[in-house]
Amino acid sequence: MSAVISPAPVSVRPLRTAAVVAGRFVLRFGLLAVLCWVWQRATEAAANPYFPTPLQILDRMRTLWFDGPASHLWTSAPLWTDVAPSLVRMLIGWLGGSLLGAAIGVSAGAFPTVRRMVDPAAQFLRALPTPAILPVFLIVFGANDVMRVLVIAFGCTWPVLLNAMQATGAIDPVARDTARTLRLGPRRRLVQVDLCYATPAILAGMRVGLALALVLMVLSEWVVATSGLGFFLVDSQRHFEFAGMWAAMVALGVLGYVFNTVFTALERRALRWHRHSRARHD
Amino acid sequence: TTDTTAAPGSGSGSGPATGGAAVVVDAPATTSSSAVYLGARNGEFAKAGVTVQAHNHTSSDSPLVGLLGNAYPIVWDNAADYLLAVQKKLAVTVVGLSDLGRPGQLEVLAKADSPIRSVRDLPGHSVAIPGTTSSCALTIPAQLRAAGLDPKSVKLVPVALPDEGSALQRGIVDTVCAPEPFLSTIRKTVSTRSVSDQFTGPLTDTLVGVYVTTTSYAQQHPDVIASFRKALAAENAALNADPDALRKAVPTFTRVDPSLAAGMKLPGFATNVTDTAPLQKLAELMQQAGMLTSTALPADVMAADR
Amino acid sequence: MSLDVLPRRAAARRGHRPALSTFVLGLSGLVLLAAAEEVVSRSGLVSTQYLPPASVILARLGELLTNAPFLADLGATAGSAVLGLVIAVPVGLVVGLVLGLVPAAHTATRIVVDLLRPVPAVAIVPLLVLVTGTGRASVVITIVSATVWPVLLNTIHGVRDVDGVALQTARLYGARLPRRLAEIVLPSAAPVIAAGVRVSIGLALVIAVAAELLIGTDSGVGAYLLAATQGGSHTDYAFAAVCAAGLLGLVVNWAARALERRFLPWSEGEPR
Amino acid sequence: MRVTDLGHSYPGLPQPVLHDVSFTAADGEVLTIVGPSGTGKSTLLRCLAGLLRPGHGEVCVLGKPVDGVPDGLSMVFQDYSRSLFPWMRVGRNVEFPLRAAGVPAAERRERTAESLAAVGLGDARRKYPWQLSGGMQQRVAIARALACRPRILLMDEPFASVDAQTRADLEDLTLSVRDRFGMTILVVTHDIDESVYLSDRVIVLSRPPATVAEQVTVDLPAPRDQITTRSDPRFVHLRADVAAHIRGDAAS
Amino acid sequence: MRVTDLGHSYPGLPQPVLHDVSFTAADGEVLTIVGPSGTGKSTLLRCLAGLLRPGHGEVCVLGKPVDGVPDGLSMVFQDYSRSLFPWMRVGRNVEFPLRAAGVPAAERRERTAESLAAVGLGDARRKYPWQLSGGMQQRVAIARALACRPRILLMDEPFASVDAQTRADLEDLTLSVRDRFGMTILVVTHDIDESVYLSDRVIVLSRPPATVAEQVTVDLPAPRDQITTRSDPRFVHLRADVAAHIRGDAAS
Ligand SMILES: Nc1ncnc2c1ncn2[C@@H]1O[C@H](COP(=O)(O)OP(=O)(O)OP(=O)(O)O)[C@@H](O)[C@H]1O
Ligand SMILES: Nc1ncnc2c1ncn2[C@@H]1O[C@H](COP(=O)(O)OP(=O)(O)OP(=O)(O)O)[C@@H](O)[C@H]1O
Ligand SMILES: [Mg+2]
Ligand SMILES: [Mg+2]
Repeated sequence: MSAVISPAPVSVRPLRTAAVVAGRFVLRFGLLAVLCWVWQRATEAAANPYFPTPLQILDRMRTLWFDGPASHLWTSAPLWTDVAPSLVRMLIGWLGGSLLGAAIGVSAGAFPTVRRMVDPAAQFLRALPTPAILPVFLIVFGANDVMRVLVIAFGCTWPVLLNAMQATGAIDPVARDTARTLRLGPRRRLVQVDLCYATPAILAGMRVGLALALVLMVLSEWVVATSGLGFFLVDSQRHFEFAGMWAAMVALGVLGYVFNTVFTALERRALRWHRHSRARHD
Repeated sequence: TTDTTAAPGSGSGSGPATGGAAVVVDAPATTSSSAVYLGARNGEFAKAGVTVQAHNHTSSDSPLVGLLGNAYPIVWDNAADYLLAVQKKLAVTVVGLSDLGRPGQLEVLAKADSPIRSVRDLPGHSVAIPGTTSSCALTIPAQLRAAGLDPKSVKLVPVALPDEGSALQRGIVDTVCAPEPFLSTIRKTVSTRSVSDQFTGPLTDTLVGVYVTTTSYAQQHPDVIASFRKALAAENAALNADPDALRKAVPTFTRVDPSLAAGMKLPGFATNVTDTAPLQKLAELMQQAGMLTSTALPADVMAADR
Repeated sequence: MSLDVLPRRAAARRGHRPALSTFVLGLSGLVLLAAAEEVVSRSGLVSTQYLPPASVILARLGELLTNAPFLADLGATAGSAVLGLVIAVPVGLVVGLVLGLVPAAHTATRIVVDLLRPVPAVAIVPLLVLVTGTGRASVVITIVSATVWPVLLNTIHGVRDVDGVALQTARLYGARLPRRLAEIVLPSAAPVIAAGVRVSIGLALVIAVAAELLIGTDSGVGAYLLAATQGGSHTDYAFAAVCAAGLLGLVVNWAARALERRFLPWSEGEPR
Repeated sequence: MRVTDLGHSYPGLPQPVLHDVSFTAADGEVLTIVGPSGTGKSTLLRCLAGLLRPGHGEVCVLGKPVDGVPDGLSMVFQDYSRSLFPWMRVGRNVEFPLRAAGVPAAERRERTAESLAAVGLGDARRKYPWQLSGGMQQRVAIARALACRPRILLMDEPFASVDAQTRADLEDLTLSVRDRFGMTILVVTHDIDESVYLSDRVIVLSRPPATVAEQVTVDLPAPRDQITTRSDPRFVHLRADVAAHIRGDAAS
Repeated sequence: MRVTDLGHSYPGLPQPVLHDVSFTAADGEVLTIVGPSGTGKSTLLRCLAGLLRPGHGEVCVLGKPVDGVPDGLSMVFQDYSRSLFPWMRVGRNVEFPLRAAGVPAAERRERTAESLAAVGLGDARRKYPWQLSGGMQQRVAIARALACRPRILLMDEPFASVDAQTRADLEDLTLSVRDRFGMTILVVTHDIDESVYLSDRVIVLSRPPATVAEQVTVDLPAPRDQITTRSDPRFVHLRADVAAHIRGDAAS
């Protein structure tokens, strides 16, 4: 099976030499290294307490989260009690919101009536300022994990919904007619044709949503919270613990990077068909 | 409600621009910063030789951010917030003391049908506080300690002030700690009982607010500091002298309804605005609450003038 | 010119889906939403003071929408959002084009982009205030830092998604890069990019108000909200202001969609 | 199947595409439709399949007026490459309608394998459509339509992209499935020989607005054979007849 | 144009698709390529057009080895519907290569109109490709290739979707543009008659791995004509010859 569809262009390439590998490494990490160096220099020069140097931030991150015993892989308790639950909430909210967005988006793209009904309400909800409607979530759902997950899901829905709606609406008419003549039930057509057709766009929306989910995770922990990465961020800021605040921001960046990398890998696998069928013979 | 629909911010600052660039003071439009709002209006500052204009600080961020970003030369800041910043070596210094806590100004409320009746009943329950550096975060542990209870036995939950009422009614928290005018608003909507009055007993006259500037501004403008202090002291004294006049004036620069303002509990205002003793006392409270590691105030806590 | 099919096609579409029923259907969705809110509000969960029912909010909304100072605030927020978008969309578009077309550029910047993306725009507000003060600039920068990503990512996706046969055809016919970009890549990616822009539009309004709230600006819906909640109990007005922001989003999106239909008629697929 | 007075216009065209097209097809009949490029053959097929609501007239399939895709109907699209789902392997593409119809797994597998083998793609099951040549894709589309064993099969230029030999094989396959399952088959084709060879009746469409210019009944003996049938003098005569109808019309 | 030892494999296929394909085409020659479906004709054309880097061997066009798309080359894709740009009207689609080449506006318009008229679509200029029938789209693709007056024209089953009459017209059009502009033309086709009628030489590809099984030189007199040429006894003979090569190979 893997023999039939191994990614086409790669295997034809000559063996990568060490130089090529090194070159790619530099390409991949060069900019980051340069920026880090500039950052270090600039913050050293500015000596502004609001802007600690990257090294100070790293050190703070170490003492915060990687101060534990070797038996716990050097991770310290706050990592598991503060950060991990935040991330679990974030992932659940992101997945839930994306699913919801895909479901509504695909249905709306496939059935114009649904679209005309859902669209204005969706556009309205989408533009409601999150911090201002957090209290509503708070009142309705209470100050618990469910509320925070819902806030995240609420925000992640829109990019997926809009992308899915666009893609499903623009489905190849021949493919749609084919689906109709194959007499698929509406559910099968929706799931196995429209949804599949929209997957690339949905995944692109989910990628936007992934970063948004981290942001919303932080926001959701600004209300009635006493733990979590978001709470830690504002609390550090309130206590003028700038290294801690920056540590939280860097942690968010790193987490976003990790999630995105994993997501990209999964996406590449899932969309192999798409790349090949679109790019055909290049 | 009509005043709510008016453009916000527009009613905030109103100093007569009597020549020279105005010193814009960023201060929330509450009774705490009455001195600036009223002093700017009645010419007290101009008389002392400095044109002051009050700017309504509405952000939930510390006013020190705007100060350090050079958006405003002088800001009103929560005194605890200021001391935290000083400990973190931010280059800020006090221009003058602002207001002091008085009974009835800050209370802990529980629902009327709640079993919580006094500080003694608090352990094991949660209290909504407006922020982790607010006066509530200091006075609640202090009262618990005074009652021989473990301060850690009460869960302090930060809740934005406008949301405290709904959080209490919805049962998200067991009690709320709020200042005026929010106290009155909550009492109007939710049937509550007072659990404790924060600024009583030894906590009366706890320092609440200070006017802060950056050390560099203080060095460059000692004359402004001096004039500001002079006017502040005079204005504070005037405020203390005629509380009813203040109650009348409150609706003119805050969003508090006149009906509410008429019965409002007012803070005290520091007359010796360069006194370090209230700061020292606050630092001790903060150390007990675990917010500060040392009670030592830096030598230049008060900006030098002239 | 009489054979110009575009307007006719639009007319056919309208004939097929009458504008009236579109309006009625859309309105019914909104009404359903309002009804749900009304039920929650009146369920006794909390006092209607804290969560006013939709009927009350609507009445207040009516008041606000005829109130000049509030409209000025709404305008200020919309202005910041538009300004932010005017910066973010071209930046996202151009950078997205480069990253979508030049794999090396994408590889080189990927880590940095992925690291920056999840940093919450609202968390950098205090830092921004330190550097750029409490004015409109901080709001706009916050908006830009948040809205550039959907455009950027959708552009990359759209550019990579151009049909290989179409692109090869263009190459075959000797079209050089600028022409391939302008006539093949952009039109083909345009619907996807437009979807990204619409995500950004909504986000811009959300972030504008959030930033105003955090910065404590002197004008804008955020400032209005702060003022309404500061003195105590004007939640009905606060909710009405929030809804006004939502309505603004609805209107802006409707305009964006109209523009899209006008300029990207192929974006909703070929007609059936 | 009965088509009565079918008419259709696309918005923006000055004249209708189809105009009063009427014909019937008996059960088990093979009809071919020929006519100039762009006359409305695909449009006609889409109306028959219930994909397009005709502006005028009526289509009855199995006694019922068509409103939506009728049961037991399959179609091979002219644009075959776009009608295969790129995310499914060939086997799944073929199997897909069977799953939707709830055919049990074992039978599904068997029918898929059988119809792929019938179009000469027995070993392409595990490939993706985009790994196949144009002609192979077209044959997958045919295999998919056959695997459903429809009662009515519509094919729009189904053998356009395959070589002569394969084409002949597919023609014979078409006739054999008709015999085996008693399907009613409509084939649009541009190949006049093919139209005669395959069908019981050739429907000649005129230039747009298309009407049925002529129906040529093909009375060639039943088990047809590529060599003997095509060399039958009646075949040659019919071919000329159809060509004349197409051309004659083109000249008018 | 010279093709030497061309070989290509797609990853995942057990055997190469093309294997040592070699032939040459003189300037102004018309070559047709025939062979079974899925043998590698389209792959070969893509290699010639520089769209696919062959795994092995070399293609020289106008004396230079191909690396990227050579200048003065046009191609009609088998997948014509995907190769038209749906966001451009037909006229703009045809004009596109001319704009790219910097042809002045007046000449562009004229050449567009001319080549659209040549394929019988003179009045389709302001339509969008998706408003056309399959055969019309295919003709737009041909018109586009012709409008740029390439020195080398590759066409992949270019007349598969048009009716017999139009097909004959397009065949004659092909020959006339060759005469008028001296183009070198390579046509992939499945129609044996067409391959003989059109070309100076027929290249027969074998089953995969495809090699050149045979090159049949067509020595029919120069101004060809649908009626006289096709009834020429040499034509009948050549046709049988090519068919035998394809079949003979198919049998082996
Ligand atoms: N979506 C559409 N909008 C407008 N006109 C259309 C549309 N689809 C087809 N037409 C027009 O209708 C006519 C008939 O198209 P149709 O596809 O039915 O032709 P056809 O007989 O199948 O041709 P071919 O043999 O070339 O496939 C053509 O002139 C075409 O331009
Ligand atoms: N992208 C691809 N990946 C893997 N295999 C491919 C790919 N493209 C083509 N093939 C295989 O290469 C072979 C030749 O394909 P090609 O399209 O060149 O055939 P062809 O001669 O043009 O056939 P047809 O006459 O049916 O168009 C086929 O067996 C096909 O399965
Ligand atoms: Mg057709
Ligand atoms: Mg091919």
